[in-house]
Amino acid sequence: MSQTSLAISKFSDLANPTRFLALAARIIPWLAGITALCFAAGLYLSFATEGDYQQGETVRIMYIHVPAAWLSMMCYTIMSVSAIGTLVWRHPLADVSAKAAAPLGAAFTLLALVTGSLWGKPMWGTWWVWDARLTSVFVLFLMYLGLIALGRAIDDPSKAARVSAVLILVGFVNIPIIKFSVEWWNTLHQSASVLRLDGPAIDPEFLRPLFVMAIAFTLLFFTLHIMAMRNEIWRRRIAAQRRLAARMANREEQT
Amino acid sequence: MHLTAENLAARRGEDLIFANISFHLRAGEALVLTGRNGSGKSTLLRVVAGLLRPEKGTVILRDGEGREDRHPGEASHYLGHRNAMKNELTVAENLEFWRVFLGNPGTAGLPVEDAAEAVGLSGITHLPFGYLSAGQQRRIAFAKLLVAHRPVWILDEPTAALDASADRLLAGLIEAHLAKGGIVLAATHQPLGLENVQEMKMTGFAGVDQGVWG
Amino acid sequence: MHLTAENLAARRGEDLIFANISFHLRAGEALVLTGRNGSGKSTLLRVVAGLLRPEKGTVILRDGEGREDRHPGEASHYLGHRNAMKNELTVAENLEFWRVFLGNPGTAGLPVEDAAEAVGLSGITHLPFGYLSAGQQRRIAFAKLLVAHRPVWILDEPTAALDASADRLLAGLIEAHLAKGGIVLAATHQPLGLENVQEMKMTGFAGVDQGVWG
Amino acid sequence: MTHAFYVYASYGFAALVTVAVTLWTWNDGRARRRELASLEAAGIRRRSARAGDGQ
Amino acid sequence: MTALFLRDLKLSIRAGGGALIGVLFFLTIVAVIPFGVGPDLKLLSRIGPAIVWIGALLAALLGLDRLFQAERDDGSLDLMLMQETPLVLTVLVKCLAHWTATSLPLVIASPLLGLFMNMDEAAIGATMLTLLVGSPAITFIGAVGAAVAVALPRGGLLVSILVLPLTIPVLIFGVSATYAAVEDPAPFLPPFLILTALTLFFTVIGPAAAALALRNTAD
Amino acid sequence: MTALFLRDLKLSIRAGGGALIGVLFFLTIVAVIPFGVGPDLKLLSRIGPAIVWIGALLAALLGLDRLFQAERDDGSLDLMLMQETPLVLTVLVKCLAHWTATSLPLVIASPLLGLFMNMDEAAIGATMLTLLVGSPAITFIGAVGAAVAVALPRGGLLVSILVLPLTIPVLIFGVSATYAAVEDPAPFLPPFLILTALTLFFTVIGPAAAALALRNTAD
Ligand code: HEM
Ligand SMILES: Nc1ncnc2c1ncn2[C@@H]1O[C@H](COP(=O)(O)OP(=O)(O)OP(=O)(O)O)[C@@H](O)[C@H]1O
Ligand SMILES: Nc1ncnc2c1ncn2[C@@H]1O[C@H](COP(=O)(O)OP(=O)(O)OP(=O)(O)O)[C@@H](O)[C@H]1O
Ligand SMILES: [Mg+2]
Ligand SMILES: [Mg+2]
Repeated sequence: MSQTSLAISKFSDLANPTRFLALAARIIPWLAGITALCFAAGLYLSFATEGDYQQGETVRIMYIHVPAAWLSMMCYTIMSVSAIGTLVWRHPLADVSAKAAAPLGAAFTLLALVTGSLWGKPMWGTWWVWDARLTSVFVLFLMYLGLIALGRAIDDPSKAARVSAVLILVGFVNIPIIKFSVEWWNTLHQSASVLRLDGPAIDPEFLRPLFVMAIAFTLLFFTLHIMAMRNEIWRRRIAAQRRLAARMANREEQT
Repeated sequence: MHLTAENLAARRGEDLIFANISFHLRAGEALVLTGRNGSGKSTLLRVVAGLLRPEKGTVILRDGEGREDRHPGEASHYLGHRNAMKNELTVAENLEFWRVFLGNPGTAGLPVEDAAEAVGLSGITHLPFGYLSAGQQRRIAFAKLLVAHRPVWILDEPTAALDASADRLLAGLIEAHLAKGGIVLAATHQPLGLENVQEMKMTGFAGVDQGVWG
Repeated sequence: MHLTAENLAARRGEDLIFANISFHLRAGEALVLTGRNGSGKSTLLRVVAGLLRPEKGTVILRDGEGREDRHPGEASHYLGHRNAMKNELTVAENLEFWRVFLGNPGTAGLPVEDAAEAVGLSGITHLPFGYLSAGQQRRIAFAKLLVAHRPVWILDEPTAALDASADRLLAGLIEAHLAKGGIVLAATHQPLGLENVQEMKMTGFAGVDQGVWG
Repeated sequence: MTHAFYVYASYGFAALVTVAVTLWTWNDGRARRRELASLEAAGIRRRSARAGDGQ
Repeated sequence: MTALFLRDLKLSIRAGGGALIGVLFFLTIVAVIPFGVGPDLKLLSRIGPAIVWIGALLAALLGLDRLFQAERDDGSLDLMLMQETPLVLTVLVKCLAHWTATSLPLVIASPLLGLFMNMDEAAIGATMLTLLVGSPAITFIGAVGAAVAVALPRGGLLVSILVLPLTIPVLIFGVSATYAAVEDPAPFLPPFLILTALTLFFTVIGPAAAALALRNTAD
Repeated sequence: MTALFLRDLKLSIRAGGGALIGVLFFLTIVAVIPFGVGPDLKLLSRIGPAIVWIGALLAALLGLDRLFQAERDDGSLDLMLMQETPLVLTVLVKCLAHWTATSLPLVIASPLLGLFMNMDEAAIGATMLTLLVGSPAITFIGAVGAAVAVALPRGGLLVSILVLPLTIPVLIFGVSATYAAVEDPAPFLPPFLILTALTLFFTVIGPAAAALALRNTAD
């Protein structure tokens, strides 16, 4: 027993969750603080700026719709990178990262969908149309839910991680489709006007609050992601210790 | 040809099933695994066949010339608890499929009828596999080892459900394989009736592994 | 209680597997079937269990009072080659299901934990059944006979995949059942280690039956 | 409906979702920490912690 | 019998993460359709009920064919056949469990899908009602196919010929009852009553036929 | 490899109902839609290609979830994993066999359905051509889901949920190529070429991902 645990401790040096926990404990308060500040500034800016002459007040929806939409895609990208980490390097933190990100991604996608809908009613006169952009985002939402369900359906965590990783990677084809759907199909939706090769085509008046809000949302995402990863590590640690305790109890009974 | 396992450890779920298992088999040698139910015999065989990733350690098959080091999986036949046959196809169709699928053009195995003959079931190759009795199914699964040549045989309770005469038949086939320079690795609860084999007793449960999370 | 079979004949596909099989078992008696692979042991057991229609003959279970003549199927436990357990459910869930599903309100069986204890596997009832080793699965399948009471046990190779200690455990449980006035009908290739049993050797293939067409 | 309604509905929903996710993560963390503490109290220690004790 | 019901429910939930799966599946299908037909909302709302019904049919069929095969493969079927409880009852309970696990969530989620397909309230209500009443019939018909699949291991073709054509009347009356509720001239009650009658009919015939087939299993 | 192809073909015809189940399911869908749209022949012929495509998509899903699960259950998967032949190739061949058994009959039957839906010759030809080119992509995407299903105790709905969203691009280009062939302004070639590219893309990605998943689920 002692020699096996000795051998295994070598493994744990490879990818040390304990170090991650220490790091997380240090940076979470800072991240949370900065996030709150950014939100305060962003909210102030978004209500202080003028409305658009064309869209009126509703342009303010942009300041949450667009960051949420960006984050829904970024979150999936992060999950894909983690998936590569799981499959190629078998890094245990990679699968924790992917697992923790999925519910957050689902939340941000839901936010983008709902705010988009709320924006669509006054602008397009309908809550929902089945155009390429909207549907591909909806598909992204379904994929998040599917991945969460898959994670629950397989009870061996390492197997679940590897299988989900394969699916995450295959599903990545959806991200370019979302991004470029407005260019490939002519849709109702606005085409890219901020993240373009030739610079933003938006009035800086709107750009400023948009960027502050985007930063705030991104920081929020990272704060929550690190917290969720920490929770997941704790959860696995608890499971490991419970098992150990059960085995110890069995041993004592038998001897 | 040498089959070498060094310091193998494997895990099922979160428990370490065994640790520090090493063995070395030369051409013509056999290793029989024994041990209680749940002691990890099947697990070890699956690790050697490459179907389960070992937690630690390596398994290597060295060619006669000592030149090529490769994983034994590709050079092995694996006969598991399940027979790897389709109930809907006839015995002949099943065996023919494995003959073509497993066969290397160079080293051919027996034709299907001869293989069925060798396990004592030449008359019933036209029946769907699902119609056979438990012992007949097991024999046909064994015949699969004969239709394509592989130097290493990995057998998990090959004699389950077999009658005494089939036991002897199988022992004869295994001896013949060894005599031709093959290697056999078998797990069993009843003596296989082979002479001149190494034996290893598995004890099971090598300790709880906390993994990286503990 | 009497279990009587008279002039049984059964057919598989077009062939008559056996004919003119009769036996008579009183409470506390056991009959062990032996014979080559494919000789019809499983077929006979399935006929007695009512899962296969006999070509000819009858099987009757008479109550102690000789009053009620009924088919033994409903009063029997049948342990076939397959374990009748779901891989996805835990051992406890599987056993609990069969306990409720098979149980008559009147004659209760053991609680699940006690049954697992009786086959020597009390520690692992929380694991999904699919995670157990072949022998552990077989033991749990046997534990199913304990969770609900049935006077007749029909066992098809109960000791397949079991180690020696489990063999003895099972023999003990069967003896206990007989001692309580049960009836046991078992097919096997290895001696079960029971005392005081009748034995019947199946020979297989009683000849092609011309049926109504000949 | 006025445009303000859509704006406030959006901000309201965004606030709802972010707050809900944050609270959920936070609560999950607290529950885990409590479980760890109760395990610790039951005398089950981590390997590294035990090593630290000089065991 | 409750034990059997609960076990089957547990099995189908373990398999795939819960009742939500059925709903998710439906959502996915509905998300796929507009891509095919195009984003024309008028058209969508018109074919909406038909789509919802087809989705329900597909969801019920996926996995239904293994209802008894899975039991046979692990030997549980033998034990069920040996019991004193009438086999019809066992089959009925298994069907109900399957319906609860796969079709009921769809019925409950159908209003949501109606919204997606831009259907109005009356149509949504009618779809939900007809689904609730009609979907058990599909399960019961499917059970006969599943039982035949066990009895004839090589009867794959037969099963599909048996099941799909039989479901067509159910589908037709289900869909036409829904449309009758929306479009004025046609009365709602006659097709709806026929649908109810069909379901009742198959509730009796389905399990009985399935039990008969199981009893006559090849071995 | 031919041996594997033939075996899988034989199996799906003997056990799964093979060719007919897809065609029948297809027919069922086509039989029901007119009830939804009403007897408006113009409209029917307009949505015809879309319906045929959606039917093909759904029919391909039937039975796909057990592509590898059946192999796992009887132990054949173990032997396939051990071979020297790249696993990707094995997966590819199994997919091709599945496609031949379920989707090819649909392609062949599609002109018949086109007639039912009152489509004209150009539309029928275009539907058949796009189906022929596009349907393999669906099978290959489905194979990824089927490989993932090996890790699950049972397949069923979850697999379809994971797979369906990914098939949407195929559906979009398949349908739009068909419409482009019928309606003059839009050119046929660009969407058709994209469809071809998609199929080629998934022919590579699908089996590779499925093989990766299979390797990672083995225990
Ligand atoms: C439910 C409906 C909607 C969804 C799912 C949705 C989705 C998205 C997504 C995913 C993006 C990020 C695109 C990128 O980074 O290239 C985005 C950006 C954007 N959306 Fe929406 N949207 C919806 C409705 C609307 C509506 C109604 C409007 C306004 C009329 C709108 C205006 C914008 C604008 C201005 C951008 C920024 C484009 C850029 O600068 O790249 N969206 N939306
Ligand atoms: N449908 C069928 N058509 C023809 N023969 C069949 C059919 N089904 C079974 N058989 C044959 O019936 C015979 C009896 O099988 P059974 O399973 O009863 O044998 P057994 O004595 O239990 O053998 P084992 O010891 O191998 O379990 C076998 O020879 C088998 O090949
Ligand atoms: N996923 C899992 N989680 C926990 N334990 C598992 C898992 N899979 C297998 N096991 C355990 O692994 C142990 C080894 O099983 P294995 O099949 O190797 O035993 P065996 O020696 O072949 O036994 P038998 O003689 O019964 O065939 C068993 O105790 C089993 O319960
Ligand atoms: Mg074993
Ligand atoms: Mg037998």
